[in-house]
Amino acid sequence: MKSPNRHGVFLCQGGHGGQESLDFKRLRWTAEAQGVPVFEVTQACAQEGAAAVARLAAEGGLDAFILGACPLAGPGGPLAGELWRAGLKPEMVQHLDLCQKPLGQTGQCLVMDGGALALDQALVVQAARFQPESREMEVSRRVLVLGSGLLALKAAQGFLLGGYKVLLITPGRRLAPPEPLLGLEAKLEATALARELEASERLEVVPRGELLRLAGSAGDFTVTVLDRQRRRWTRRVGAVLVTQGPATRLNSGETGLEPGPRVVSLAELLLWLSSPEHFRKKLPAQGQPRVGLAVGLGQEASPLSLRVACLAARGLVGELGAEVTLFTGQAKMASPDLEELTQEVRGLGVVFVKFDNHRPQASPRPDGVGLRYFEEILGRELSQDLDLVAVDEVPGPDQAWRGLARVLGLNVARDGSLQPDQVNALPTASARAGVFLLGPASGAWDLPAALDQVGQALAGARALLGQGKARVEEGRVRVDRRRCAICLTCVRVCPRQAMDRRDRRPAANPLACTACGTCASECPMEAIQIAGQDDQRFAREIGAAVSKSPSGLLAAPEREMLVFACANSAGPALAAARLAGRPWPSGVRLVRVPCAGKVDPAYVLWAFQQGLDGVLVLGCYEDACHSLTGGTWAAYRAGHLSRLLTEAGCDPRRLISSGVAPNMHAQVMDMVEQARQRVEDLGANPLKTQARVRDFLSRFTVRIDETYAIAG
Amino acid sequence: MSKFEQALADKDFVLTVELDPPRGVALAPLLELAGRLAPRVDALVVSDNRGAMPRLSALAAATRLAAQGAEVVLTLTCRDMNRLALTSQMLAAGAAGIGNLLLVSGDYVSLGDHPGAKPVYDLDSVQALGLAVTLASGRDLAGQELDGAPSFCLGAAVAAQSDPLPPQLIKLKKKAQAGARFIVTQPLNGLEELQGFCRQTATLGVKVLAGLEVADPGQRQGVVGLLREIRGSGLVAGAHLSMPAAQDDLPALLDACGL
Amino acid sequence: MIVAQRKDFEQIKAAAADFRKVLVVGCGTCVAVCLTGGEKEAGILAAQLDLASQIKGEEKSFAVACVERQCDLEFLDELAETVLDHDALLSLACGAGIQLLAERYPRVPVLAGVDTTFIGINRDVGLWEERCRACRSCLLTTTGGICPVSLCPKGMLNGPCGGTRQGKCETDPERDCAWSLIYERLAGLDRLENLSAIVAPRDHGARGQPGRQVHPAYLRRYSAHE
Amino acid sequence: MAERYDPKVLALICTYCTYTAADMAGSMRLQYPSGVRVVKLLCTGKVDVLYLLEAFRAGADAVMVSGCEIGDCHFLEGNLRAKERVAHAKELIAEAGLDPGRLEMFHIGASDAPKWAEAVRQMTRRAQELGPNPRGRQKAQPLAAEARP
Repeated sequence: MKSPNRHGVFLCQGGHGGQESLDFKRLRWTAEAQGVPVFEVTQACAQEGAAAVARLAAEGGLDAFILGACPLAGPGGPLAGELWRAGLKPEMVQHLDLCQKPLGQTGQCLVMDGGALALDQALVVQAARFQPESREMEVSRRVLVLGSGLLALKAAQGFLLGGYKVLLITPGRRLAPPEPLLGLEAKLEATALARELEASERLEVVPRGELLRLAGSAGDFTVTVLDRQRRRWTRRVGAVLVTQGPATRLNSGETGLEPGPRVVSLAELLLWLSSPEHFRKKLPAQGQPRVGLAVGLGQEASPLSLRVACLAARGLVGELGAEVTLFTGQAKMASPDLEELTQEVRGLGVVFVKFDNHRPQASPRPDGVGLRYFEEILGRELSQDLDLVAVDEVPGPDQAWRGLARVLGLNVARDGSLQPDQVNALPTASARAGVFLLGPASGAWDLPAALDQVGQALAGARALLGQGKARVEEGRVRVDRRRCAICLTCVRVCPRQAMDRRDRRPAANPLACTACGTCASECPMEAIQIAGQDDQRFAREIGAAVSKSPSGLLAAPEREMLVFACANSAGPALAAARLAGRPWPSGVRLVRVPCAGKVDPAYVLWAFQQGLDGVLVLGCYEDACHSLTGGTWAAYRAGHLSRLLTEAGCDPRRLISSGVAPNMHAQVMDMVEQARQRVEDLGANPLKTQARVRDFLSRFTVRIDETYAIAG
Repeated sequence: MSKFEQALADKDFVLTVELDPPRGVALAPLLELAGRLAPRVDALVVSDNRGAMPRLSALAAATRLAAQGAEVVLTLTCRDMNRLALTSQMLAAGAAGIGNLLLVSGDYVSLGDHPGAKPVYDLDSVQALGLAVTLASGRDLAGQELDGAPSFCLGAAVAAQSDPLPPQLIKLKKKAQAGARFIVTQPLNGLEELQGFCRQTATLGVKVLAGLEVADPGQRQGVVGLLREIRGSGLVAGAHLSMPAAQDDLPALLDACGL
Repeated sequence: MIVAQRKDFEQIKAAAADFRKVLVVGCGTCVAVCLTGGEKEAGILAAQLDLASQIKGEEKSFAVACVERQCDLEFLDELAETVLDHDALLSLACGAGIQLLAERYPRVPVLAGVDTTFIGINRDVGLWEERCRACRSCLLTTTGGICPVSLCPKGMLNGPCGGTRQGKCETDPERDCAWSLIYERLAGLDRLENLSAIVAPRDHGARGQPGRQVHPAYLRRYSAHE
Repeated sequence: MAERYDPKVLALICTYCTYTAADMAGSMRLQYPSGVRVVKLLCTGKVDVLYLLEAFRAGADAVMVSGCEIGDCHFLEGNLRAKERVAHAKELIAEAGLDPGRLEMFHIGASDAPKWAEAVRQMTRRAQELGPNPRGRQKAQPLAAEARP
């Protein structure tokens, strides 16, 4: 692990260097308290002094430093040139004006009132500039694909072309089963593709295999497979693509349409239609076939179902001259061209029966289906005898699918998919980094649309795995083994399941970890720290947000507020607002966090202890959090904090949480202003004066150091 | 006010004897014995599975005794009943005209002959007294109004010779607060035990009955003497006699004491 | 921590009698600390069972596995493959761990190898003492940090019963009377007034059985209304 | 006992006392049964209950643990711990169906070669009386094979 960047502080003593003032000592203590090396120089505004700074910085191996001096030593001074000469970059210095009266006027440099606070803030910023060292990480170039058919084969083909190995576990015996929704051409394409791929040495097919276990994390999974011969073996894989979906059932609701020779699924009907002669044999020979199509009679149907029904109706009328009635319950129309398609089949003579409150009742017979229903527009009972009824499908309560989800470490959503209800997961990401979802597994029941996902998933997996070596940033998330109690909270809260367990204790997989900090905030042992975002830093930022000027003790205190801003949403929004010229309200201090999930409940409590009057947490909207669930965890904590504050006698309205989107620059400053207004109305934090007096008195607390050592 | 409570108030020295219900269904001998004892004492105290050994229900025995006109103190233990069972037993006692209750924690089950039984102790004796007072006020512990409230003179037990004594006294004070009118001490060995105890309980406002037990025939003379001493000392409000091994001899013991 | 003790060997042997391949599953947390169900004890039990079955000439095999905690599904997942090779799982975890193991692998019979005894403290190597009954209504603030619920056999809440003998319990002359200890502790702290108020009967059923506890921060996550 | 057999006795002994005694027994030409197999441990405190069970699983007919005299342990109380573990293991093998007499703890000082010889004779005699390890020796496992010093 790389050592953190080295920082330093240079303090200019002015021209004489003589007696140290108390204020100067306070500067030194401030820097020392944060464990930063302090160098004292004289006359950094002059050539000689600047040269000394450059030399010391080079000798100390510093990556960055703060120069606390008068404006004469600032950017216009001689230091930049000296740094160049010493082979260092002038950007490494952060100038901090600490001197009230530059040398010359009084012959002595006076440290500004509040200089220590300014230095404290500068140190916080400097410490947060963590630049992680990147390293190469070995990843597996084998990919596991679950499923069969065109979707799985296309994905496998993509990986094989990219030079990866593919482990393909198919639920059935065939690599290229029929593709009813895509018709005969797709079936032919899949068959050809299967033949082509089977020849590849880098493809390993496990027909009727079962995935028993997926251990490890992105880039370095270990899969345990049970094959058809009940043999168990393991492979290392870098990523997993799930292209199969849950088993489905007919969406018949309470109509009595049970699967049978005369009641089939729409997909099956399409499959039959691909061979009309074959289809004819399934129906009574004489007369015009009468076919009913049903969509959304149970739960609401997807646009795909209606589209399939229309396609089937077109085929039935066109190819077989059938008499078709389309029964619809609740169905989504939100799909391009669906309106046109329905108009088209209406034109072909297909009868539409729409149900709002009623449902048909079916009585299946060996030679057909009798359907009785209440026609809501006509307002009367009707009945129809049909040769065949085809019903749309919805995911069924599939235990096997739930079992697979468990093995993959994912949850089954209400639509049967494994994808979190989150815009940032779209189109193919899952809640486990390195596992990609396609087709029904991602909620896309529309196969053509699912085929579009193949490219996305390939790109995602390739970005993750690279060419067998991935560049990762090391040391962003540190787990202190001595503190860790192996409670697994971090493993459970990590939105991307990046916490791997090696050597018994959790460790963040840098390939999967986004350093959102949710784990650090939830860790009950404070064992996890995010580099540059550690608890100490936030403690200091909170401390620095409280005005410590002695004059504040006398004047009526201004309201002071802290804004925690998520770097993914509130951060950009606030930056854009500032660029647009919105003024920043006084008394409000901004603290950036990588995700609202990083806001530890302790930070909020510290803030109120320190005397801040209000805290505003600006995160993403819950279903748009860039770390998927970071905002969700933050929301849990906000509720908890309200209770804690109430219990402690602090008005919980002082804590405000809001969701904001990155493009809401027009609104975000209003949010801050409203929060500030609310805090204004609530009055001063009762702890404010106490905290200030305590801090003010600390200035006069004698610290024993060598300067004060008693002679002798 | 029960006859026994009246006696506590009026008499200088009350006398109770303890009777164990039979270990079986033969109740007649007990009824006969009680018939002989009742006129000679202020109350018959019916024990409840004494020593954590099951016997015929104390409530059933006490009901029969009360029916034949005896003044009865019904013992109920917290060991065998939860608050529901205690409530119904107390109500049954009230309905049977039993006006006195002695509420005790009860010896632990491991001291009896069913050591594997599950001990209840849902309430402790202080809380059981509270329950009886609540019932007497016309409500049960859930606050439901009773269809007719019982009325009890309540008693509790104390180990006067306990070491350390102060924790016993703290609890005794709670018992008095909770509604105990009289206190029965565990069997005493000598007058000294009682002297120390009584000095500390004088202010509690409860009547103390000195417990005296003849565990085997050899102790009989000693108990007779001790009773005389206690009575003479004027320390307590009365005495409670028991002969667990041979309660049929209780009349003879009373003879020997000249009572 | 939770303390458990190994069941009688005959009982374990009888329970395992119907199975040919038994996996003894230890637990690396509480039962390991109380020297009852950790990896070592699991190994000893497996060796002992193996010895017993070989002496009887039975064709049986016993294997050992140990997970960090049997009361966490994540750790039980580690056994997924091993379990397939066995006819029965003999768990040395506390009752909670055994149940989760059985829930995680419903197709394999799970046998209990230990009796969970109490929540207690580590007094010395090989010596544990009960200190808590998880009664959900802690009185320790007023009782000087000595628990009458777990240390008094009768669980008296208002003071000692009449069975105290020289500061010992009526059930066992070796056992300290909890209420004597409480009295001494409070007298030493000069806080005897703690005992003056009558303690109301305990609420045995406020939240019903079995227990379910939600951290206040996650009420929203687990509340039934959402 | 219909058939004579040479019992296999496994001895787990400590370096400081018993091993010295055993060594001396050799140089003193003391006679004792040849079926004893010695495993030298630094201290009998290293004896694990599992070792003892494994020894019987591997087919040992008797197992003896021998450490220093009580109070003489170089590691202060290793032999006391061993004594407790042997007592525990006796219970365990009894539960498993073996006579606990097949396992014994001895305390033999460094100079006490005759006591060592006698202890081995005693364990061998016991094993003779109790008969072969009922578990049988046909599937002897590596632990026994590697157990020779």
